[in-house]
Amino acid sequence: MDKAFAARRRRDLIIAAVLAGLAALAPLLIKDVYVQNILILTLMYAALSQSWNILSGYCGQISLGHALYFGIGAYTTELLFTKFGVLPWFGMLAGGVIAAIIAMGLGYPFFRLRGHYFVIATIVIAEIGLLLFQNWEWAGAAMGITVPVRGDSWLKFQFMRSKLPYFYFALVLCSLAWFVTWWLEDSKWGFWWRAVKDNPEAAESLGVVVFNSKMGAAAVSAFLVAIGGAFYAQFLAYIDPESVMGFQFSLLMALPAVLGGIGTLWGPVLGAAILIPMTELTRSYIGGSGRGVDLIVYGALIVAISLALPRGLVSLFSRSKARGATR
Amino acid sequence: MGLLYGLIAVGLALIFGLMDVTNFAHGEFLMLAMYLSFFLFAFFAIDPLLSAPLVAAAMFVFGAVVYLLLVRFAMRAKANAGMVQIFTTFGLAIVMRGLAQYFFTPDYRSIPQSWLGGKTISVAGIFLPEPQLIGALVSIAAFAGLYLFIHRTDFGRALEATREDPGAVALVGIDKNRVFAFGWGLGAALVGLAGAIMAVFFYIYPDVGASFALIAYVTVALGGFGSVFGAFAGGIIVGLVEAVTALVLPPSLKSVGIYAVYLLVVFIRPRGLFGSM
Amino acid sequence: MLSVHEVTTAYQGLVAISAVSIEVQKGEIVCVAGANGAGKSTLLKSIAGAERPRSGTVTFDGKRLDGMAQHHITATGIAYVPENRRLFPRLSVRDNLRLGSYLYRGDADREGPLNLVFTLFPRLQERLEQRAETLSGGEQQMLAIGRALMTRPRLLMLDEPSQGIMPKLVDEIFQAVLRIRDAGMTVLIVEQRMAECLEIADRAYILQTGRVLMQGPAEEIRGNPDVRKAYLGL
Amino acid sequence: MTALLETRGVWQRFGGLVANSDVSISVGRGEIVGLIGPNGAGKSTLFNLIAGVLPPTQGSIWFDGEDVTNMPAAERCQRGVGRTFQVVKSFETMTVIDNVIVGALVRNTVMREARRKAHEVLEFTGLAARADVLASDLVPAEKRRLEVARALATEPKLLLLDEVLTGLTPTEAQTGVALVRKVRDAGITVLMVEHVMEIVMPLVDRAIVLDLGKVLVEGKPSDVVRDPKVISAYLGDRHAVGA
Amino acid sequence: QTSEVVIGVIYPFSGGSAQQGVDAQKAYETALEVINKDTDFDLPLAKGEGLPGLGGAKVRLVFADHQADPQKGRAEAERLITQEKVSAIIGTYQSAVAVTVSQICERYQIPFVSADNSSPSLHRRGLKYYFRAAPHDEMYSAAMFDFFDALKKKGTKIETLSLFHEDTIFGTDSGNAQAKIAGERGYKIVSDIKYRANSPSLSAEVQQLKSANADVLMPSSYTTDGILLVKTMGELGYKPNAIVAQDAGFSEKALYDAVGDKLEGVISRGTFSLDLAQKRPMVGKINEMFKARSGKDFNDLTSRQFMGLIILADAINRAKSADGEKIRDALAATDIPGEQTIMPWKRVKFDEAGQNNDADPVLLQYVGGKFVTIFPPQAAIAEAIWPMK
Ligand SMILES: Nc1ncnc2c1ncn2[C@@H]1O[C@H](COP(=O)(O)OP(=O)(O)OP(=O)(O)O)[C@@H](O)[C@H]1O
Ligand SMILES: Nc1ncnc2c1ncn2[C@@H]1O[C@H](COP(=O)(O)OP(=O)(O)OP(=O)(O)O)[C@@H](O)[C@H]1O
Ligand SMILES: [Mg+2]
Ligand SMILES: [Mg+2]
Repeated sequence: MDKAFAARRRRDLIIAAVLAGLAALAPLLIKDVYVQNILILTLMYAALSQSWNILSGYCGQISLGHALYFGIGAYTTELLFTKFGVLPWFGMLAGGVIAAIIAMGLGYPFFRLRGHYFVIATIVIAEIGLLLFQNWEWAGAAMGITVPVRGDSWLKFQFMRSKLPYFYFALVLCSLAWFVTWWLEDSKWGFWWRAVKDNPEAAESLGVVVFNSKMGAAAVSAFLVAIGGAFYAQFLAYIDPESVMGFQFSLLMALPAVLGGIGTLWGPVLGAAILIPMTELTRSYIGGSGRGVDLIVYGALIVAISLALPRGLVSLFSRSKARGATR
Repeated sequence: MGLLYGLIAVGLALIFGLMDVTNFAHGEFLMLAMYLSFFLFAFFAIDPLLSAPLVAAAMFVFGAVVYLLLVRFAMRAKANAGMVQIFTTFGLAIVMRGLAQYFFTPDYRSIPQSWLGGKTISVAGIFLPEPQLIGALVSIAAFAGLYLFIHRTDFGRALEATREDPGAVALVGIDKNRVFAFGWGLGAALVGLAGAIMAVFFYIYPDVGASFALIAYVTVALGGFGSVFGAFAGGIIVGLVEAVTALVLPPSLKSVGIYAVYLLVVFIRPRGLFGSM
Repeated sequence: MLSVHEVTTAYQGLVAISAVSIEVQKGEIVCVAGANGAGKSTLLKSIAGAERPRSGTVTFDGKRLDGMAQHHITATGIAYVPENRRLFPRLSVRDNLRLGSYLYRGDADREGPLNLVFTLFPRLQERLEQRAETLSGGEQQMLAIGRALMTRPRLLMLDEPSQGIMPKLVDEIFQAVLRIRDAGMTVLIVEQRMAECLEIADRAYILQTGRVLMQGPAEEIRGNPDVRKAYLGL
Repeated sequence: MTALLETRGVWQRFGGLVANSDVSISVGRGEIVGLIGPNGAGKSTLFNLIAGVLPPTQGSIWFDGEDVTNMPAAERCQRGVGRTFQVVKSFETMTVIDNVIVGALVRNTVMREARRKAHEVLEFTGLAARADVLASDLVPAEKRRLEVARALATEPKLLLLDEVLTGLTPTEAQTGVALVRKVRDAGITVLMVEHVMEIVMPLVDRAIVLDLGKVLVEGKPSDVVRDPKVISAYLGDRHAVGA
Repeated sequence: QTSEVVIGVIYPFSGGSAQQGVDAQKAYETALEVINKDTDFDLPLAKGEGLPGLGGAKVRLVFADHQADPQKGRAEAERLITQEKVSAIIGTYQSAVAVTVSQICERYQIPFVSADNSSPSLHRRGLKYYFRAAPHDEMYSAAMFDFFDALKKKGTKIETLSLFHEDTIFGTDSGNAQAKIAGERGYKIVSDIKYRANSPSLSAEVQQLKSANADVLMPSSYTTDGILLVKTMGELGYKPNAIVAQDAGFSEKALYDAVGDKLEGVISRGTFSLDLAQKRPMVGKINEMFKARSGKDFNDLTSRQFMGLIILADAINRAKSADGEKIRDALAATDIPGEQTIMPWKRVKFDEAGQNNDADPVLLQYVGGKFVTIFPPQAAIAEAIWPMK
């Protein structure tokens, strides 16, 4: 039994390595920047969604306010860069740390809340963050921050036309998030989180300090999401509150995980791989009509997948888990 | 204004609060109701005030159908039922917006002349806009009606029981689908009332729901899930807080006040003001 | 009155009972016994409509029940108290009982059985306003039976009613079952405590791994040496 | 040597209802103590107080020579209090083995160790064959066994068992009884609630009877069942004859 | 020689401002008709079919949806450039999207014509491929204050102002510009209200405006908020002496359909006025063409979009090439006299930053169900009614 388990872990690791390797080769074949752009976004959302999955999927604390951490990552990086000349690489780390600290600070009051009260609190706090940035003159308020473009540079992590550096960074981020999840899955924390999700009272009786577990999950999750935000800011070279802290980001982080399989190792990646290209393509190729057909298609797909596969797309792959999904 | 938030929230309070089913398409229900009022006005020149019962009736059917065709299946999910509900209704919201754009075009509509539009009663220097006054009265009536309905009738109790354990109500001979379809219908009908009144003084376009949805959720949660009275109180508090913060903070931050109050309340009382769940 | 004919029920392909047939006559107390996982609960679920049989028929007073929605089955006069009780946890005891009579909400005398419930379980009367979830385990069992009685069943099906009940009350519950029968109802009980159950039962069935192993009058079963050894621990 | 567990004048009130009033009991090392009493007497409530789910309204609780009255549940588990829940609380989306690993992690922070320990406990409790089944797919009796396994995996000094042997045929119950004996032989003190006298009587060294939140009688099982107070409050007439 | 030149058009076609996208589409299609078909207007490229400079090549438009999201705008710009091989891009309504789209255009050395973005910050980023023929908010605001100055000289009392602007780029920029100029010219701002766009209620805000009761109310709002503002003002009984609006919502038909009766006498800045048809008949005819498509008259936005495409096409024609860099140079060399536009502008000529400083804004007053030009004097056909009714 233990052998089977170890084999499965090893198999996951190999599959991930192969996939990452294949992805790394993709730009050799795909020269079209539009497609590259979709790939980058897919990887980015896969990374974000995996990070979200740590807190919401594994630990069961459904957050629809992760845009806050995304925005904090983006803003920290760009404010440090434009105002103090700090290189984005350091800004990125700083953003991650700040986001993690804020996540824990918020966790203190929030983790007492359960169910809808918690979800709404997360939405609300992200909305407060958005409003504050929208009105914060020093941080550019509604104008946002335009990152001064000075030509290609790894040091400043900006590139004029080439998307490859961004692609590889997104790939690394996505792989990192995957690896962290993989590692956590078979760790003390991973078990505690799932226990907390399923039954906090029982977890407590088994020596799990529920509060600290949630804090840990929140910190890791926020840190990774903030790195994603910093990446996005560099990638776009322009940020404004609505476009990095809007509610839609919180949803977009959750959606791939939910469609792919919440609280699973592969769910967010799988979900992002399907959802993001679909979103982009429906908009690009049927959105120009101005009649909302793209929305209808997009929305209907979400409904269909949520209803047909409540455990997400991964349940198509693992029969044992699909068992008993619906009553 | 607070009572209007209350009126919008009351339908949600029924679906979200009392039945414990997440409805992310609440704003879109409101949008649909507003369009219904608008078209009844535009084509048949029926004043929104008169058409309100019609709209409510139509929305009742719509709500029940949404439950029977979609939500029923979302609730069956044994695995992460909460997420399935969130995203099924979220998908529905997107579809409704798309359909509205398709059929109604993205144009901004509004009802120019109605019996109430723009009329104002002035009492001792305080201006009370009539549509909002009527809105307030309707919402008090709706709350009172719903309160009595939930607390005094067997149906109300059946609704609560179904929320508690949808699988167990059959043990006492209750058809959970009938109860919930009725609940959704009723919730949607209340949104219909809100929409009809809103249509008098608000603009209408496919995305209009987004402006209200979050406030409605906060209102329900502030008052506490499972409590009709809570949603009512929540509405009033939200209205008051909004007016007060607009005086202290820049108006663009006025919702921060509301959100802060919500956070404060749940920090002290994790189940909202009057919540039972 | 109740006739279960060759019913097979499975959970995701795993057959829990196969071709089980039982009969219950009006006014009888019938006991179904068997080891853990023998399929006793599954049998009751199949009758009550909580699980859909894969094949076989269930008839009650000549009416086909299999395939009927669960709430309709309740309405035909079968009350089922499941193993895990399924109370409405955040509703009060009073509301739980009142919901039991939901089918009779128009009737003037809708709360008729309440007297019976309170005589059987006076404790419930003391706890009327308490939320069901805060009742002690035994009190919850009383409430579950009480709620079932409120539906005015002709057939009452109990799944391990003695579970978690103090000894004194186990006797009382079995006595109550007798009184329930005397009040005109028919009772089908699933029990582990066969000794006590067989004392009050008219007939009994023994299930083993999803099949009927033995059936007959309670006396006869009780006297069977194999049963004494395997199930009564004697 | 001091008792392993001691409650000193413990009270618990829920609004107007007194669930425990002035309960003082003590459990010595290596004992199997039965806590019995009518439904609603306050047994599970007392378990909750000992395990630290809620602090008592009044009184103090001592475990292993230490005042743990205000210690959170998780910490008490680390000190050696293991418990089961009367209304089972399995981690439904996790497999049986994973459920047990959560418990094992208290003492073994290395995953490999924890997993080995968990397998050991599953063998011990006879659940090994069900290791890879989701907890939600277990039947009630198995879930109760899982409760025991999980608690054992925390390597407790004191194990609180709340009606884990209900719903078993008498024959099956005998295996349960044997399991509890094995647990005690492994050096773990047991405090158990059980209503089935056929199980309790031969098993426990000492019985404490709670009634209406108070300790009614305490003593050797054979004495306790003869006590007229116990008979009238708890056992009923039949057992008066039987015992 | 290419037989067609492709131009990318990036607008919000879904989401909250989808209506603007759909209207813009109609405006561009009208311009396309003028360019590709033989029409008899005194506009560049009107006569004859297609672009004579490229041997009569036709212009083709590709529309893309940015959903008001800068990231999506950028992705679409990139797609249009690399996949659709567009020669230039025009857009975008939302200023935030213009920021990223113009960045991409700069990177790919493709001209970006900002047809209808009015944020002044846009042309101050040192971009080479950015062009805006229309005025920006500082020019508009300056015109408003010129107008106040003129009225004051005639003895009208204008001392206090209330600013009321939304909190996205448009409103913030506009509010800042107005506050700055007011300070310079000695007007007193008695309330400066920044509000959240698409709020469910503006009651509290209107109460503040009402108690400040300035001589002029200067709103900068999009349509939705404009409707709500006016309705709320009606309900709370606030009737300012004058409303001088920073366009957007206040030039939308939808707003007047909704609350027209309450807007009698409102003044909005603009770049377009149908009155021009009296002096320049082609304006009326082109408007009819547009109306046939959209059912609406040209407004401030759609006219700018129309003109933007004409100017861009003219540059492509002169560049005699579909190459971005050549088009850029041709755009930079643009010099179209005002008479050859449908706008009341002096001419179209870009400075180094790509801004046309000769695009004179006008002030229009809503009187008797339509807009009348009241300022500047050379374009005006009527005197301002002050105070409004
Ligand atoms: N929900 C379920 N999903 C999967 N299998 C189930 C389910 N419920 C029961 N089973 C299986 O069906 C078989 C019969 O179970 P059932 O609950 O009917 O037994 P039982 O005789 O009532 O046992 P007990 O004495 O434990 O109540 C068992 O093997 C069990 O594992
Ligand atoms: N949270 C609570 N709020 C109110 N009353 C409670 C609460 N928890 C328990 N009670 C009451 O306290 C009393 C003792 O309950 P407890 O669960 O301890 O009984 P018990 O001895 O374990 O009974 P059983 O043998 O039936 O399980 C019961 O009457 C119960 O209704
Ligand atoms: Mg059973
Ligand atoms: Mg108990």
